[in-house]
Amino acid sequence: MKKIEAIIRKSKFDEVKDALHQIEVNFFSYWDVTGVGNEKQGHVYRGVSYSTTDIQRRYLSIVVSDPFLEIAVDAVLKSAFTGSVGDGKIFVSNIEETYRIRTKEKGIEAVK
Amino acid sequence: MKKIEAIIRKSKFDEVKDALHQIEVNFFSYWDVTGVGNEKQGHVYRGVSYSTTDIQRRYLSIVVSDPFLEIAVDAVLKSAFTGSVGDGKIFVSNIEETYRIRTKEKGIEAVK
Amino acid sequence: MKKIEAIIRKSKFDEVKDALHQIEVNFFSYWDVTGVGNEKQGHVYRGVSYSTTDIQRRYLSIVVSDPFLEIAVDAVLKSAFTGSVGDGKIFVSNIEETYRIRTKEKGIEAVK
Amino acid sequence: MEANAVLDLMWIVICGILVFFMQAGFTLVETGFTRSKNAGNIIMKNIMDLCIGTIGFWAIGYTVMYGETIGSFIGSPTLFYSNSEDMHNLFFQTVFAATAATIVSGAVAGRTKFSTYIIFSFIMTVVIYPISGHWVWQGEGWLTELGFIDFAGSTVVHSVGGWAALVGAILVGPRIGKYTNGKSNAIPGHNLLIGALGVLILWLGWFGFNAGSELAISGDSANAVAGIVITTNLAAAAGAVTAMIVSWISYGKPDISMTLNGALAGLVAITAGCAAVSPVGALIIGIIGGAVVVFSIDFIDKKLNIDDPVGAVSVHGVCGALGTLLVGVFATDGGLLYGGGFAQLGVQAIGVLAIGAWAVVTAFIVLFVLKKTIGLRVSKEEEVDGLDIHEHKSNVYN
Amino acid sequence: MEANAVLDLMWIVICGILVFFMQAGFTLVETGFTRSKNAGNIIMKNIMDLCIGTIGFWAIGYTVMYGETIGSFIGSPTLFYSNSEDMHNLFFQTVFAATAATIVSGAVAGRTKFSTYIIFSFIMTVVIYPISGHWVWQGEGWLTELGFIDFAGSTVVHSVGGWAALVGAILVGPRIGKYTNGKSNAIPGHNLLIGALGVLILWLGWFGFNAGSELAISGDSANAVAGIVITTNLAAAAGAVTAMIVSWISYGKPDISMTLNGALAGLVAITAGCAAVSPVGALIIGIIGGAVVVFSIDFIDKKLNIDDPVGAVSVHGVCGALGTLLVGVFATDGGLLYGGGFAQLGVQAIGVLAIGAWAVVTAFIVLFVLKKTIGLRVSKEEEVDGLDIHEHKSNVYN
Amino acid sequence: MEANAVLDLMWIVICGILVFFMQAGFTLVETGFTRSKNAGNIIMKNIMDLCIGTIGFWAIGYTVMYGETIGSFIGSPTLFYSNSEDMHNLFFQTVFAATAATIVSGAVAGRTKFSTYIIFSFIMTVVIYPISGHWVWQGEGWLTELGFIDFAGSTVVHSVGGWAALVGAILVGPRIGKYTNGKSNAIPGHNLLIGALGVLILWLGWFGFNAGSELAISGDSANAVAGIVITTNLAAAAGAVTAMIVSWISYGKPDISMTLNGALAGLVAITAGCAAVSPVGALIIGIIGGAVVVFSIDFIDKKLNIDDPVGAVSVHGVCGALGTLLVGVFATDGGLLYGGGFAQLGVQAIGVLAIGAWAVVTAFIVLFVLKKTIGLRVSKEEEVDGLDIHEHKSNVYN
Ligand SMILES: Nc1ncnc2c1ncn2[C@@H]1O[C@H](COP(=O)(O)OP(=O)(O)O)[C@@H](O)[C@H]1O
Ligand SMILES: Nc1ncnc2c1ncn2[C@@H]1O[C@H](COP(=O)(O)OP(=O)(O)O)[C@@H](O)[C@H]1O
Ligand SMILES: Nc1ncnc2c1ncn2[C@@H]1O[C@H](COP(=O)(O)OP(=O)(O)O)[C@@H](O)[C@H]1O
Repeated sequence: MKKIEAIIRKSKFDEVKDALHQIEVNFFSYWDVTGVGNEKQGHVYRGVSYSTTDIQRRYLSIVVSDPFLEIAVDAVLKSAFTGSVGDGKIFVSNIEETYRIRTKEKGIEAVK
Repeated sequence: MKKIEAIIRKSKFDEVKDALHQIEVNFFSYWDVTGVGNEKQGHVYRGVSYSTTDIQRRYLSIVVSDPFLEIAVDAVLKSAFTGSVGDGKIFVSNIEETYRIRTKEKGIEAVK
Repeated sequence: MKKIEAIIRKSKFDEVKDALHQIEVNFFSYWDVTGVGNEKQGHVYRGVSYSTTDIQRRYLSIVVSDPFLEIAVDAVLKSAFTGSVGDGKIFVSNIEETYRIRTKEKGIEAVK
Repeated sequence: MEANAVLDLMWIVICGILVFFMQAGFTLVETGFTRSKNAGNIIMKNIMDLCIGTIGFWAIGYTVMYGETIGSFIGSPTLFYSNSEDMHNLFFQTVFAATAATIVSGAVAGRTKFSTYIIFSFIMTVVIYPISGHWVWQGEGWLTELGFIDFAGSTVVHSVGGWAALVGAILVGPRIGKYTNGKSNAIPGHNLLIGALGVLILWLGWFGFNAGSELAISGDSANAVAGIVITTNLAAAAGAVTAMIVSWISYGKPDISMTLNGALAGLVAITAGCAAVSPVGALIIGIIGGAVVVFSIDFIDKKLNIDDPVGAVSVHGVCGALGTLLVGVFATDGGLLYGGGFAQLGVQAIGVLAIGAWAVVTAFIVLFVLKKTIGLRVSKEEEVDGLDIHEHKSNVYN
Repeated sequence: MEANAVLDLMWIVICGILVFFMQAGFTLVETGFTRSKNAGNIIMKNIMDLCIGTIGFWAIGYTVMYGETIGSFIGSPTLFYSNSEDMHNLFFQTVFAATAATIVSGAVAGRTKFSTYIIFSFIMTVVIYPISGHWVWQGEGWLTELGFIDFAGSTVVHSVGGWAALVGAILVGPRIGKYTNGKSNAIPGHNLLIGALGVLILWLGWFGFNAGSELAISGDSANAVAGIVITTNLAAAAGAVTAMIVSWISYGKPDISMTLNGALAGLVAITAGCAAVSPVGALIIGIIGGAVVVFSIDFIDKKLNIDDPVGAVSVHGVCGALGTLLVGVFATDGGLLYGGGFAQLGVQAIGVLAIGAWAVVTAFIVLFVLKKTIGLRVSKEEEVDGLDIHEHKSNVYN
Repeated sequence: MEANAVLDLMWIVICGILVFFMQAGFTLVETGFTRSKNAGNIIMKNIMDLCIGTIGFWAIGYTVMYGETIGSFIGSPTLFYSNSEDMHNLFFQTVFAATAATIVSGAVAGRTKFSTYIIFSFIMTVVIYPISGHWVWQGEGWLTELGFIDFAGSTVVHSVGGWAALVGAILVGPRIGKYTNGKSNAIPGHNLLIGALGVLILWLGWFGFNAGSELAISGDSANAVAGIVITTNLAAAAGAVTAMIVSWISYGKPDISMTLNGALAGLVAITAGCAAVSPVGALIIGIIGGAVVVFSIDFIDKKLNIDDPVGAVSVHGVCGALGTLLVGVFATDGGLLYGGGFAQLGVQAIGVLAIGAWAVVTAFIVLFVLKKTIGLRVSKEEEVDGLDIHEHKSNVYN
């Protein structure tokens, strides 16, 4: 099994979610993070203008079985794309074992 | 060393924490995430009823030394269990190195 | 590529960020977590004093190319250090592939 | 000044201060019931409604409304009103005008250009609202002559705001993602506690709104004022309870956002008749308001697919019109149920329709021109990212 | 109406509006000091206390309390009170009744069934509260005849609410996880800033609560009103400072939640005697209230293991009783310290006990019957997940 | 008491209650515009300002300010003021004193020791504020004799607070990370919605602040009161609009925090002249205040590198002084623009300077002594972690 971690624009989340549902990836978890990267955002606060690279992003953690990896990555790559700096990253890593707590299933069965 | 990522019901957190403490796993980090999965939750807002699979969950990240892996996974499996859809998942992956910032210790020493 | 996960004191974040910027690690994501560990914090609420090991921490996820690993870890180790219990941990794990969504670049190119 | 006159002036000032506070209520309701990424924009709109309203209404709007009548249609405007013996009335009417303007902001929240909104709000305060207000409240307006009753402004203030909000919501279009193939999606508000506090502050301010509209407290007005406080409170309570029960039946659970809206619906509905109906009448008007608002929100959202994030059209427009009509039914003096026949009801209908038409037509003209010139709506990107970061380079929560 | 009568009516209406606003204060205090997952449920309970209270008290409660006495024990009820010359009093008493009911919701927060709560709140407003209120405030009640003094309701409003809260907290049982083997665990409130705002709003409303209870402002009442404002403010301040100091000594740091509770304790304690004591007396009553509330919260929580999330029993019950007794000590006319002997103190004790017993017994009967029929408590799963999602299918924060 | 006297007393009490509520406004503004980790500490400081102010001002401060004059410089103090015919004035003045003290807490937020702050706040309330207040408001003070006009306290209350805040901000030093090599870094407030609510509550309270300072409403005062309400409202609106426009031009976007500050700046600036200027004059004073506050905040922050997290020095100190001077320009009776020559302006300047010097010198002495003894500032670790957890062992948000 592989873990796909995708850091995307918050505003692209709905599209990414739909894209994942379309390829039947119906399981994942997400949360909001602050991302530091190339993108800069202008802010003003009480007369101090500043631009920051700390930008709100959404972090998706999606564990899929190996055969699903490619299409899932593809789906995110396409749906999260705008073309401007700050579209985000996808990281793939290995998951050694998965359990479903409710059924105690292990492995492939557990990520379906 | 292994990393155990457990996505559990928020309401089960206290029990899981106790279970971990009992087997002397006293180090971990957690945060709240939104999980997408099998479980559905009914909502109403301003007259629109809808059911969503986006449900608040708690995400635990527990790094343990290899011998502890099994009992830690077991502890979570048992304590997070209710039997209804939505109990969550456990993912195990490999950690190549660990450092304790305070002492600069590495490896096994650092996760104790 | 390697993923460095650093769990640090919130109050040390600015220093860690500066240290990373100095070694040209300009890409990472972070969020706030609750950490359970050795440190204890005294609280009082409505007459109940209690001490908790659940302490607010900041979680940094930094993916770097292999040659950068050591200096990045070093930078965090130094900048996050206070010497008191609760300085936090660093975990290193393997990342198999990285994509930059904007350009579809893969691998080393994508983490720069 | 003699003690009774002082009493009246003092009462108007105190009630004006209470109505002023409703601005805080609107701000909280509108931000609480929408998403956090637009909260700063809503704050700015509400503050500007108040500030521009204050300046514009004093500068010209007040005399457009209350100046000597020109053909029972409009007052003769004079600039920078400064009659030092009438400042209490200016204040009281100013905060009313700001209320009418502010109603619109909730309905177009989350997608409207800030600069456009400010221009519209200004025109609303100095033209649209004062002219129709003149018809009813100046004393010689044509609706007054007909015998139209709108004691504290169910129609004059709330409906005008509500119908303008309707036009705005239609012209600006729904928020991205609100409807998929005609199906309405819920976009939950980010902080219902703040919304609830807003509702309680509005309820508080409404005592000033309604009881202050007596414009006196001395002599016979004293008991009238106390009676208004009771009818106002009863209608609000009845509206909330009814909306809760209806939502409980419809969705299986007592719904928080609907219950809160029900209280507001009861308040808007009783505003026209608060001085003309009995406590029992107020209770029934509140019940009707609380029930209608649920169905109206449903209908406007699910059938018409008009996106009104805080329900301003239903609460202020529909319940305002309804409440005005119900005066013709429940007025203890002249109402249908009290043997007055259909006469009053007919007059009420004329007023509701005339002012509704006025608000719809003028708001449409203004907004349409704005749409074709500077544009009504922010870019897709700005909307998705949130208005706060693009329109104000700020986040509300850090 | 003559100017002095208008003044009195106006004062009562204004104070009633201030007391009305206390509902917002209670809502904020109760939500802020509990967990976010139940915030919506608390909002609904508070809104319903107010709405059902408004309707119920008008429909029948007011005459149960103030109707012609039947044996000095209860008023003769008439339905749908509509004396148009007494609407100001109806309003003022309505918001008082809503206050008494609302006190209970904090003590049973986080685990009580919504439907059960609503029924209880209704009975509280139309039966329990008005009957004991009749004894003291109708003018011919048996405690009035004895000479019992409870000017603005330390006992009549707050203690009644507090003792009912105690019974509720016991019968419904502690929240899951609150006690482990008799050890109390802290369950911190989710937003102390909202809680602090609530306390300041309550303090604000209390000026109306106490100074409005003079029920007049003309003639000699004017200075009395001003004096009440001062005693009220001093006692609140003294309560907060004292609670802060006590907490500083006890826990090593000045505690936020205790300091806020101290202000409320001072306010409750002075309510009975605000018109009878000197500023110095008020200061001392505040100090006593502020100290006692800390120990009382401690005792009820750690020794009795009764789970009262917002400290309603200590603040309203204990400090209410205490404040009523202290009138017998500090009343400048007849108090123990002013040479009045133990007579007044004895009468105060009788009143406190009689009304306490009444509240405990009636609340117990009602809640016990509800427990055996529809049940008091939500299921374990609902409680753990939060009442909002199960009882209202909503989240407050999105 | 005769009806007119009752009216006056009632008005003072009502306005005092409104001013009291400003404490909630200050609490919200100061917490909203700073970081969440210090919110609890700010709550405690504001509550203690109020509580200690209430006790201290009654115990001694009131007579220091209003007691029989000793050389036109200070009142003869008597302990525990208890003239039962003057309680309304005591109340009104108490909430004013609490306001002056509370201004300082915003400027030193996020790094000041709680115990030190409390001591300073006490001295501020019983010594610094009442003495300079005596010069202007007691009737026989030396500035009164000169003809100095500060109707409701632009200088007496706001500037005194603002200059003390300046001294505090300098002596305690900037927050860690605020300046790097002379460059100012933004430290955004954690909840601008709460900040905005605070501003609206302050604006609400300001009606009491200014219109209550008439200290009467009967007879001729009635129209004066209404006029004050209008000038106050117009200046606030003009201040907000101006600050928005200036920020729009300067930063390319209408800035939320600056707009909110602009409203406060307008309010502070009009406070001195609210009864002396025309509506047009008020508008212009508000415009000047709203523009100046933006540049002042900029200057103090970026040029002087003095860290004032909520802009208290600019809003209260600078705009307070400015507003006082502008009375000499815009007073319809005696102002420069109304043919009165430079006389009044000169007197205004003397008053502003004298009271400014007084506030700076006394605040410096007190704070310097405190710095050398118990210390002004928390440890670096405490500051970085947040004052809440170290000073109060609590988090505001859980
Ligand atoms: N090496 C990394 N480790 C962790 N997060 C990263 C890394 N690189 C980028 N990110 C995340 O991706 C986001 C987008 O990256 P950014 O450089 O701004 O845009 P782009 O990928 O278009 O160049 C960042 O805000 C950050 O959250
Ligand atoms: N493949 C996955 N990747 C990441 N998170 C997952 C994955 N599968 C499940 N989860 C998390 O586990 C939670 C529970 O899963 P769910 O399917 O609802 O219940 P069950 O495991 O009982 O079938 C989800 O809400 C989601 O947060
Ligand atoms: N094995 C672990 N897995 C996940 N997080 C951990 C682990 N060990 C420590 N942490 C995180 O590191 C933080 C600091 O650790 P702690 O034991 O308190 O201090 P120290 O490292 O100085 O002994 C903890 O609060 C927790 O967030």
